[in-house]
Amino acid sequence: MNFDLSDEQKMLAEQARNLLADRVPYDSLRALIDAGAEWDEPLWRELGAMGFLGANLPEDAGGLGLGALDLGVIAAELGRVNAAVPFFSSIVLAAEAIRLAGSDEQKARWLPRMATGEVVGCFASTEGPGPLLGSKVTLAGTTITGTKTPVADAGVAAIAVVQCGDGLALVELNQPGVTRKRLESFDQLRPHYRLDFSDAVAEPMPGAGKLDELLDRAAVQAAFEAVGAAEACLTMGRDYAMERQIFGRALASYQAIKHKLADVAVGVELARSNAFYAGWAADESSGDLPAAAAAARLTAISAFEAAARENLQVHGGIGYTFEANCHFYYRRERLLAVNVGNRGFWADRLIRQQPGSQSTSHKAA
Amino acid sequence: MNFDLSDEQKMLAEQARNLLADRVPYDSLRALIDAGAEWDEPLWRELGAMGFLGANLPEDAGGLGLGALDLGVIAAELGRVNAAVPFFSSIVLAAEAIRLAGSDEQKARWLPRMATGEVVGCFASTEGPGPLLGSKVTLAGTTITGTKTPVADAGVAAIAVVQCGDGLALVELNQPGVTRKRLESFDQLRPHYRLDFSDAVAEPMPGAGKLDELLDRAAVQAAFEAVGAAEACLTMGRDYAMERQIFGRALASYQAIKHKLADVAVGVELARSNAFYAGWAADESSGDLPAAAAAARLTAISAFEAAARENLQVHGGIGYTFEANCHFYYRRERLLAVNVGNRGFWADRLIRQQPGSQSTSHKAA
Amino acid sequence: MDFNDTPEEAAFRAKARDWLAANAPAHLMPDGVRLPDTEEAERGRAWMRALYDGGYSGITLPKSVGGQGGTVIEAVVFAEEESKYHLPKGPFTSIGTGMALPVISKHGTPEQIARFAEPTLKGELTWCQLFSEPSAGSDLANLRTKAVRADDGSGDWIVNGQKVWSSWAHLTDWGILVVRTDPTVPKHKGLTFFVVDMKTPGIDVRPIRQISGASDFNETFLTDVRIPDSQRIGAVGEGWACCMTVLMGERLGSGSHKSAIAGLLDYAVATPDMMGGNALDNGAVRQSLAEALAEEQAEKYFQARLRTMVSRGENPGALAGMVKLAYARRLQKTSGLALELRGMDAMAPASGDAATAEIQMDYIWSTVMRIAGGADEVLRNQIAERVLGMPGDVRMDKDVPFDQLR
Amino acid sequence: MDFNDTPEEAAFRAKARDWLAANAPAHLMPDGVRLPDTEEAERGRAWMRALYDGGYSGITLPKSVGGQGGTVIEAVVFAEEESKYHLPKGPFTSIGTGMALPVISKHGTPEQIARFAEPTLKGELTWCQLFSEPSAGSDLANLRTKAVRADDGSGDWIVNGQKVWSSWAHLTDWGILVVRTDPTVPKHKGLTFFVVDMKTPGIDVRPIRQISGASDFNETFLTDVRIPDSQRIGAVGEGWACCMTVLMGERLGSGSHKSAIAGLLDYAVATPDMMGGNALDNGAVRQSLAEALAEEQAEKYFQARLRTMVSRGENPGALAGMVKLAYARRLQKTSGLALELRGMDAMAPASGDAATAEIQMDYIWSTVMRIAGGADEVLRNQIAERVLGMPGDVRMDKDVPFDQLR
Repeated sequence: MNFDLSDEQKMLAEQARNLLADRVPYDSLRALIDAGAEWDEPLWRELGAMGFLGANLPEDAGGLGLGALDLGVIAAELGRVNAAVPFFSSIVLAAEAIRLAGSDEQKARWLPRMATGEVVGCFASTEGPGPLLGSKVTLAGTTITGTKTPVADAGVAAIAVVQCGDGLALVELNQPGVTRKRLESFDQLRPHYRLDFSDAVAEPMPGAGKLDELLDRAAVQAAFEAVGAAEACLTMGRDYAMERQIFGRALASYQAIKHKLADVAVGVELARSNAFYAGWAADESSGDLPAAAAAARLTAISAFEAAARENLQVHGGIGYTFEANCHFYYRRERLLAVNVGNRGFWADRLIRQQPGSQSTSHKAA
Repeated sequence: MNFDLSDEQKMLAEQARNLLADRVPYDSLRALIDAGAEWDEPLWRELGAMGFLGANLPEDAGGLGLGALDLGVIAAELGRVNAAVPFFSSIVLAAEAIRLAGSDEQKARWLPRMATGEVVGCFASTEGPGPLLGSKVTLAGTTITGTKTPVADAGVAAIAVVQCGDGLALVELNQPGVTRKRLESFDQLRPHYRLDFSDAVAEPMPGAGKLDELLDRAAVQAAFEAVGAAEACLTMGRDYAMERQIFGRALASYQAIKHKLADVAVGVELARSNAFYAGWAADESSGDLPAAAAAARLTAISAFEAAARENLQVHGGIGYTFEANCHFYYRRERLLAVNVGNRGFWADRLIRQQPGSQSTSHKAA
Repeated sequence: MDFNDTPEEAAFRAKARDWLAANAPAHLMPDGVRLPDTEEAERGRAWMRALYDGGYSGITLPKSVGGQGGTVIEAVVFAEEESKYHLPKGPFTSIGTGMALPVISKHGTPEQIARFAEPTLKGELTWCQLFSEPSAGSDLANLRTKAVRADDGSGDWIVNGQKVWSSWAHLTDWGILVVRTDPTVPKHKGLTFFVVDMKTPGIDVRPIRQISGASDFNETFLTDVRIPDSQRIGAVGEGWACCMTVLMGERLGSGSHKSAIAGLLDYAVATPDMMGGNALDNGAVRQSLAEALAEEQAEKYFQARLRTMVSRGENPGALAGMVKLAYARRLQKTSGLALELRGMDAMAPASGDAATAEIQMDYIWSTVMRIAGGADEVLRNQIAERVLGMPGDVRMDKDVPFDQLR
Repeated sequence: MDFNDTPEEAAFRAKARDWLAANAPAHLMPDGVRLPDTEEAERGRAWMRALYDGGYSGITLPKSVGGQGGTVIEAVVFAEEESKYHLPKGPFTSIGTGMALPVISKHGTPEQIARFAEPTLKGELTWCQLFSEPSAGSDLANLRTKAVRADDGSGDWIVNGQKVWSSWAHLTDWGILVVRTDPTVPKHKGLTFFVVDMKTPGIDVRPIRQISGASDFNETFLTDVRIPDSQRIGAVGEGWACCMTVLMGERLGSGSHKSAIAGLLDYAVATPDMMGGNALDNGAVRQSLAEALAEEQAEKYFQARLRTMVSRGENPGALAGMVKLAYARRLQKTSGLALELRGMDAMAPASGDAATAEIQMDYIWSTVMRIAGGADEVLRNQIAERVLGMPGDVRMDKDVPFDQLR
């Protein structure tokens, strides 16, 4: 048994980690927030140039032809530094949707430019309060009308993959029928938009019934991102507690703090284990992917939730200041908790995968 | 504002506490279990003789004419010592059902003898796995057929109040149409029975629509019982931690133990506060009773759950022995968590009491 | 068990209610408009003056210093009635009467009392507190701001250091300040208490930017700030005792209690699910909110029990800490849950969605609630020690001179 | 990432599988029948003998003492294969090879190794452990059982005291025993390790009645038990080092993992609700069980990660403690939840309801799981200290002579 990342994957992680540690100091995040920036564009370009954005895209589309685990390794590192880039929107959701459900022409047209980062995509599903999968925006021929809100990273995106019922459509955003309105985003490092389509031109994507797989695969990446971020919180809290003196000894010497962080550490290791397995299941196209993705998502949400909250708590008052670094994660955590479906959504999906559990007519989501 | 027990209620509590401290040493509980006893009959007789059993029954029925708060004070003290008496079955449920829904004749016939303890009643609702309110046993005229299981204290009861649909019926148990079978009870100090009715004679109770109030009032008493028991666990855990030395200092000096018991203490005080209010609401026949009873029940379940579990944990290995006293509460706690409806049942009732929340057709119990 | 006032309380309440009906309306804050800080502070001064004239300023302070010599329960009753009006209250009014004057009246000289008490009670003198430091949070005595005697023989003190979390320090007249005057003795023993004019040269107040985006709190830098010895409160080295006078004072919520969970139930009902119902149809949401509601109600009645104790002249002590401990963690849990049940829309609501904005702020504010005024961990310690009688933590700093601590 | 053996492991597994297929069937325990303890122990001895003859007894013990000199991963692979058969395994087999022999082979004399190793490996000699005491649980070194030299010049030791939690002490031949030989030095320094024949006069083994009703564990009273000095393992005062050899040995679950939550899902589906559905239709139950299932799966893959580390020769150390910590609290939570969702019937099920009986036992057993083999609190300390590198607790007993501790 070798239930671990491969040496190549570890090298990829290290490469990404070194780059990001260098390129994303916390002060750069503060500067982006102060500037009301859409994203860290230079970082995005650099990630593209280094091949990270095309990691799991096919080689004939300019990608590296790697798999979900490799992509997960990158997602975890981006999560660790809270990077302000549309990786999740463009690579994990939009490009993956095109790869899974797009026509050959759509793939040929968009994927190579998405792999380099030149074109950014976004994924439009939610229609206001309530569940991820909005049901009101539908396609009539090649025309789309209605509102998707919120849509992450739509400000820098050239195209949107739009969920319409069980299907997907591709919409270029620079056209008269599309208006974008920037909303106030709880995660100050990931802008969200309201997208209004008014008889906009849309291209249906031919692959039918791919929505579930898209969500499962995105859930795996969200889990990796959360694990990286949770681990960053754990390390930050530990380091602060080691340094901070209280009543004549290190804060880290108090059981209240030790046990709190020990529990966080357990959560991180469990979440990482599920993320590994879900990545493996995605790469093997295992029938286990739906259950594995749901389990990974659930443990990752719990782990990051505890890590983000207790990291701030360990910091005490200083943690509440903008100059400290806890808040980036405290806000991002809630986003990752609802992104691609909340806990209830994935709990229900996990249960439905269990033999015998779908026998009754239940109403629980 | 005087949001506290009255001096009379405090005296009642002290009187009960002193009696029970004297009469119910933990070794007596072990002896009862070893004997496979139905109950602590001498204690029951003594409680009757001292008037505790008739506390809230009308004076013309031989009771003291006190209220729900007074009864709650006694329930808490019985909970504190884990007394093996059918107080909940006979007084809180059966006698209260007769008081609320019985005919004058039924009241006159049974209440005086229940107030003295001479006659014991039980309450039959559950019909096997699932919710409290069984629906299969129904009344045809004055004949009842079917099975209620489990029914607490049916071994020593002369009568049962049987829930049939939305109504109640009174059944004498010493008749040919009734068979009782003792079951193995998780709480070793409260026996449960399977009751089979085969064309048994039953008297319908005329009071219609009283089931909800009966359950609300019983929930208040269950909350008081749980608060008393939870407080006993808290005290036991604290005392043990103060005594036990580990790594050269008292176990009680470790934050892991201090914070655990502090959380338990918060739970107990919150649960007590809700129990007080629910007792007040029951006595004032306030429209708030349904919500107050549900809230009291929910906080009491949580408080006792944490107290029983963590008391055993604080004790370590010794807590797992029959000679230690943690297990009485560890078992009783689960019983009180499902008795008169589980958490989900009461959560749903609480939400339904809130304005605006019952507007949709939901399916959640 | 009843929810009624005692006859004395009822009489006091009736009087207070009448007085407020006559006097409060002229001082109401506008609804839905955020006034500039300076104007809010000015209005606060005016309301203090009205309270003073009406005999309601410093209700629990002794008459000897100009207070009303009333009971804690009178203060609670008055606060209950006062809270029915939207008045200019805040740190700029409460720190003077609630922190500065108790210390000055207990530890100060007659001259100091004469100088500070009446102007403070009248709102002519407003106060901020300069206690916490970057290195002194839960362990307040770990403070490093130091004062040494000026070498000119004046007896004045020269203060250098940095204070944090001093609310409204930029708009108040004076500050209460605790500093280290002797680093060679154990840390609780080397502290001294001062009052300081905030206009003294060398005091630099800078707003702290918080994660909420607001800047309600300040950092205050003290650089060679000269303070006359006459502004020392209590003896040199008596600073910790002065702090305790402030920190151990009885505190009790005003008792007014709006249900936050009721709002979340509405929020859930207003959130559609995928089956034509709403988020409250989900049993997990339903049960979590029911349990939170039950706990919230319990807290309300627990506060009524504490209120009853105070009304009898008993001190609830660490029991009162249970309220904040339960409240803060519930606020984080339930506001977090509400964001989750609403889904992605909660992360970027349509403009004008006040409910989501408020829940977002609650989720952020809950982090402060878990820290300020006794962190969760400090409160658990206090409950274990003072309510359950368990031993204190092992202290490594007890008899060690401050300058030999790490 | 793969779930396959390395070529070496695969070869070892194939060999072990063949051997087991040929040898295990003759030793199978009957299903659904509880054998008397004595018979179970006898069968255990026979299976040990078979293992010895097959070359699978003491896989990780050095060849010099008669073991197989194999790797930890070989032991894991063998345990995985062995667990596919219902064989007579238990403390009566594992304590000898897993605890006694590691100590004897590391700290014992050549004579001791010669005397004990081979008979133990063959199952001729079975062992129990006499470590824990009423006053020495998580703080094992706090033990009070003492040994003094006999005053007859024989060099023998006279032991008095009480041990607890010694599984199968009533049916095993010898015991490993740690006692205090010098109370005047700090507590970890005054301990000495012995082996003792359980038939020695003065040893009285009494079953402990547990809250489950079973009596799997014993108390062992030692009254003037005479032990020759030749049965001392290691030097006088070296007892703690011997204990560490036992306690720090690598442990890893066999990897076989049946889902407990799957059973609870079935249990919920088999529990009707009031609306014609079942308990799993309740979103709260559904979500709790989904989260438990997700955590259970995570634990399975976490164990796979640990297994991978071991396979590489790395020691997972305190990481391994995370598995039990998560498992024990989940078991208590989910078995408690299952009883709740079933309702009153779970408190007194109809006879023959095996599922409820099993869940009741899980709920009781979870209390042991949270305590034995490292209590929750001890494991959290170990994770904080050894995984996160945080400081140890403040120790008040470090340099204090044992007889001056309270």
